[in-house]
Amino acid sequence: MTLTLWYALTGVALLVVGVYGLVSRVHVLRQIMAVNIVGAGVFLVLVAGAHRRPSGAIDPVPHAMVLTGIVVAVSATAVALAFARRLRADADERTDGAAREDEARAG
Amino acid sequence: MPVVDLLALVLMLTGAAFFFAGTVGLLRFPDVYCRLHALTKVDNLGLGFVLAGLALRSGLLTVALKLLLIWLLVLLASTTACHLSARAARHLGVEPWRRA
Amino acid sequence: MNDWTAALALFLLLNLVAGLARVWRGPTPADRILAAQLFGTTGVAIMALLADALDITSLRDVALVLAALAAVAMVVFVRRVWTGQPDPEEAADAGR
Amino acid sequence: MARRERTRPVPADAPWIVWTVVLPLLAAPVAFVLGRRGLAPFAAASSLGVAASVAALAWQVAAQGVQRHRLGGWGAPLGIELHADGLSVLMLVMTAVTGVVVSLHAHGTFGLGGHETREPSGRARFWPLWLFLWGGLNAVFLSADLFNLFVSLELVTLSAVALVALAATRVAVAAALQYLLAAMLGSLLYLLGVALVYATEGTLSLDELARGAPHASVAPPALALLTIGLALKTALFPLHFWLPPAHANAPTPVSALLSGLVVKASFYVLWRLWFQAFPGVAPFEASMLLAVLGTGAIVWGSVQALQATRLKSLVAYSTVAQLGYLFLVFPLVGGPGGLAAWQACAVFAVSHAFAKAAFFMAAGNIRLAAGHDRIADLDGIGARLPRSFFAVGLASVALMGLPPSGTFVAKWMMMRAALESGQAWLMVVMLLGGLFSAGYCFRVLARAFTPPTDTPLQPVPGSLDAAALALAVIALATGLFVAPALDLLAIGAPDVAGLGQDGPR
Amino acid sequence: MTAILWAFDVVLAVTLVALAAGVLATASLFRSIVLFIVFGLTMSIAWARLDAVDLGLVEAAVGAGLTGALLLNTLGHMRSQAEFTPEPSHGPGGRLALALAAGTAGLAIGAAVWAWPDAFAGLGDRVDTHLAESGAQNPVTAVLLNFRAYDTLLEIGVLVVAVVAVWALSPMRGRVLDADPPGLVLAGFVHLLVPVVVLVAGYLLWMGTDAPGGAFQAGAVLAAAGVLLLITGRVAPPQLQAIVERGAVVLGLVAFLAVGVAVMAGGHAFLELPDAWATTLILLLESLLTISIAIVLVILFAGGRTDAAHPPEDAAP
Repeated sequence: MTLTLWYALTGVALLVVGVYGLVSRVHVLRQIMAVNIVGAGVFLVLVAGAHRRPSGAIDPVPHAMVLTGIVVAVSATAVALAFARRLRADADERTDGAAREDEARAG
Repeated sequence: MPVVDLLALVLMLTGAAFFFAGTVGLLRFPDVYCRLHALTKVDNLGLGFVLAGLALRSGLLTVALKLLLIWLLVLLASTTACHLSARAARHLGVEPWRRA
Repeated sequence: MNDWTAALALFLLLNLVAGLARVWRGPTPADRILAAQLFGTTGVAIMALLADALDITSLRDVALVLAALAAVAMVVFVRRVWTGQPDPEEAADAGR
Repeated sequence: MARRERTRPVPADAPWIVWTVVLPLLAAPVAFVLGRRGLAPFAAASSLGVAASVAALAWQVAAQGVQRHRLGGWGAPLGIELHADGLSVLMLVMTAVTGVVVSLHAHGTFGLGGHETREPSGRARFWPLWLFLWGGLNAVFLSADLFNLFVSLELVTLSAVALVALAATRVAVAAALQYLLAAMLGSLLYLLGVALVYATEGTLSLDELARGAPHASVAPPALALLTIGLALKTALFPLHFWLPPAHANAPTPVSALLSGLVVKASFYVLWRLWFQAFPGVAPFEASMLLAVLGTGAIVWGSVQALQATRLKSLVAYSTVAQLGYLFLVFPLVGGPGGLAAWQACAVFAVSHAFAKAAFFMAAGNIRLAAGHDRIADLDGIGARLPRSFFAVGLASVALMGLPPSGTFVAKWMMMRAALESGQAWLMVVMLLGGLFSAGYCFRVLARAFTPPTDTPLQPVPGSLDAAALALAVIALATGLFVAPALDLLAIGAPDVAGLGQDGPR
Repeated sequence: MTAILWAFDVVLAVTLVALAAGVLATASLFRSIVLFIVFGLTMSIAWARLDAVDLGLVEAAVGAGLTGALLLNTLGHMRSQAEFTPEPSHGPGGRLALALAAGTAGLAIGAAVWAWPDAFAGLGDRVDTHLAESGAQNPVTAVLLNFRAYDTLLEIGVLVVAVVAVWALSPMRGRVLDADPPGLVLAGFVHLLVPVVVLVAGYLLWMGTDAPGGAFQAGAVLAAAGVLLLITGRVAPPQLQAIVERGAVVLGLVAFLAVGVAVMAGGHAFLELPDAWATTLILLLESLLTISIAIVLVILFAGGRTDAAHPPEDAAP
């Protein structure tokens, strides 16, 4: 059970917990956290695989991939949270009648 | 075991002891305010000792100065956090614990 | 000597895990964010110890970043989240 | 070894393959910074610029064969390469033609303000996002690197989600959020597949993967993960839950772009992986499963479309159904006549893009005129909107797969390949699908034959109807231009016949 | 030594999975977010353990810092405006089926991971041979900004699209939350901390070419300083009305494209950094990227345009 295998399996475990959480929960904030946990699991699998060089050094390509992945995950999470805030702000407008206009257009 | 390493070890062990005290305080104390004491006072002291031990072990001035900067930043963050949460708790009417 | 720093890092990690109980139980939201604040400091200590245990000097930069951003979560919590109404979820918890 | 894997001197004429990706990615931030100042001329110039570079690249590929470009000057395994072969060029042309026409329609629609989106300056918001989407699509169709495809797909997804949310109604933002979460999960499953591939093959380049014999123990699960991730992003039944609300509630031109182009991007990646990067890795049963799911998509999508109350959700469900056709081809490609099925699928994808975009634009025009798009209440309005309903009619002909549309030729080739490889049931499914699409298209067309009533109608600007009509005519004309498309597809086509997937055992 | 580190790995892995399960299992949303912040912190320790210092830096700045702040900020918006609706989730039968399906999928992937060859160099050797020509000593920076610079270009595109998406979202009519001025201690804290954080960000940026660090780490740390200024009202949320603000957002992307195209004029391939100029170009790109990333992340934190501050009409005519 090398270091690589142990952290890769941890990544797979995080992935399973994340996917189960994403599918079974409904609240949007928790779904966003679940997707981030799935991401963390995938990134762990990637980086664990980069730790198997006989020379002991690391393989930088998966590290660069995961760095790009983290930045992409942050931007997607930020957009999802902005949408969640927008939905909540819209819920506020219910009181001042904008809702009826939505329903009318939505048909 | 050179003397410097021994001294560093002693410092780090006391630091760890303070961390342990901080965690016990966090778990055992009755209300928010007591836990604040446990948290912000003890863990800073603990961190201070650990970083002092590590500075000794590294033996480099640059590393020691960086660890000092880290300690000062954590001091700043902890005191502010303690003040903010205590004031907010007081403001929102969290009653301090009184011996029944 | 590295064994000692590694052992201490393990000890602090166990401390962190023990502290999680407060995050779980903490009656008021302040307790939970306080525990997170403690874990931030413990994280800085673990990172500094690992820098010595694994002989990776640049881990101290990670400790520096963690130290610099230790209070961001707390500040956002106090300014944005804890606006005072009784925490409905706590009530929901208590009700259950 | 040479100091650096020196790139072959850049081919004499300009690297259009690079400009096709760089131009939209450069125009988009400039459009964002400009805001509303001089938007119309800039938008026209950048659209024509990108379309011109796609045309130049198409000519270059047709004349000189597959174009390659080593980005950063590094060789395949270390660096990333762009490849343009027949299939990618056909997809690029599809994106360019559909994109230019739909952006004309969008320019008109968002100019009306208030109708499609509550935002007064919708145009200043549409153009940067559309140019990013176009850049992302071009990047997907040209990339020859597994991880680069991940980042390109992410660029496409995020700009598509932002475009859906442009409608700014509560329903649209909720649909955009569900779309974003489903697409994020799909991307991460795809990335896990990439991780498994890299961990054993040590390369991310599609060409090197195609040449090397993949490890038997890791390739199948890796391909399975890649397939599930991409199927979620392509909205293959039963993973299609996010598509109907997103496409039905988005602004009309955005729905046209999403249904026509965006879902094709992730399908294109799946197509590349199965038949070029991992030839013969997937067992025949797996491609049969995809065909069964495709059949399910056709049946489920069509049934939902037949019951849809709103015009735009009818068209959205029709997308779910038509996507099913693309997956019917997987078991055919291995067997005899496989190359014809492979080419037919590409032609179907292209002509469906034109037809679906035209249908969505026409539906949007009807909605603009009537103020709502409840199909039941369109009685009496149909007769008074001749241009819009004519466009719906033409688009329906193409969707149903009647001659002379490209869909007809594609279906014909697919059915022949199904017969040749002895899987006649696929032919039955295709015919059934055609019948279904006729069913839900006539639900809409029947409204044109109701006696006209005097309900007040909004005037529809001529440019909007012209855009819908133009694309509908193009959808029909593709049937006449299938021959040059097939020649184009022959460039760099994989030798699918020798895939080792023996037909039905 | 390895026995202790081995115990460390076991405890770390168990903590990670427990935290993930905790985040998704608790009923209280706030408790989930706090557990998620601790999860980000534990992940940065995991990266340290796997010799991934660059990732440790990004995770520390983003995972423990920004994402936590983003989530808390959104919870703040949500909590103050709408009641807490306990969410319906599938019945016990459905959950069991889901758990079984996810579990078997996990086992299949675990088996695939188990079959990995033990010693495997991947592209590491190839990166080492060309590291000298790449203009950067830190292999991760060399891969990010030279060997696979095209990936980073598209990734910056994703960041800019995220900002355009949030900007395109129609204005938020919710009330602005932190109208009241910050207390004395908080103002003093920010006054003291922000210069230090900016210095740390500059330090990380400068270290980037030779040691772990670089544009993303520096940008994320700078963004945390921006969030602090924003939260305490020292800086108004950027409304992206002015050209300068929008220019700063797209600065990194346009500079990257400009360098890539300019190089092509010299007969090289797209984004092929000539050896002599590689280091200076990498440093130039990293500096501009840091500015853009910091501004993008602050705008993403501030969310959509708030109606109260500016009329919805766009800038200029």
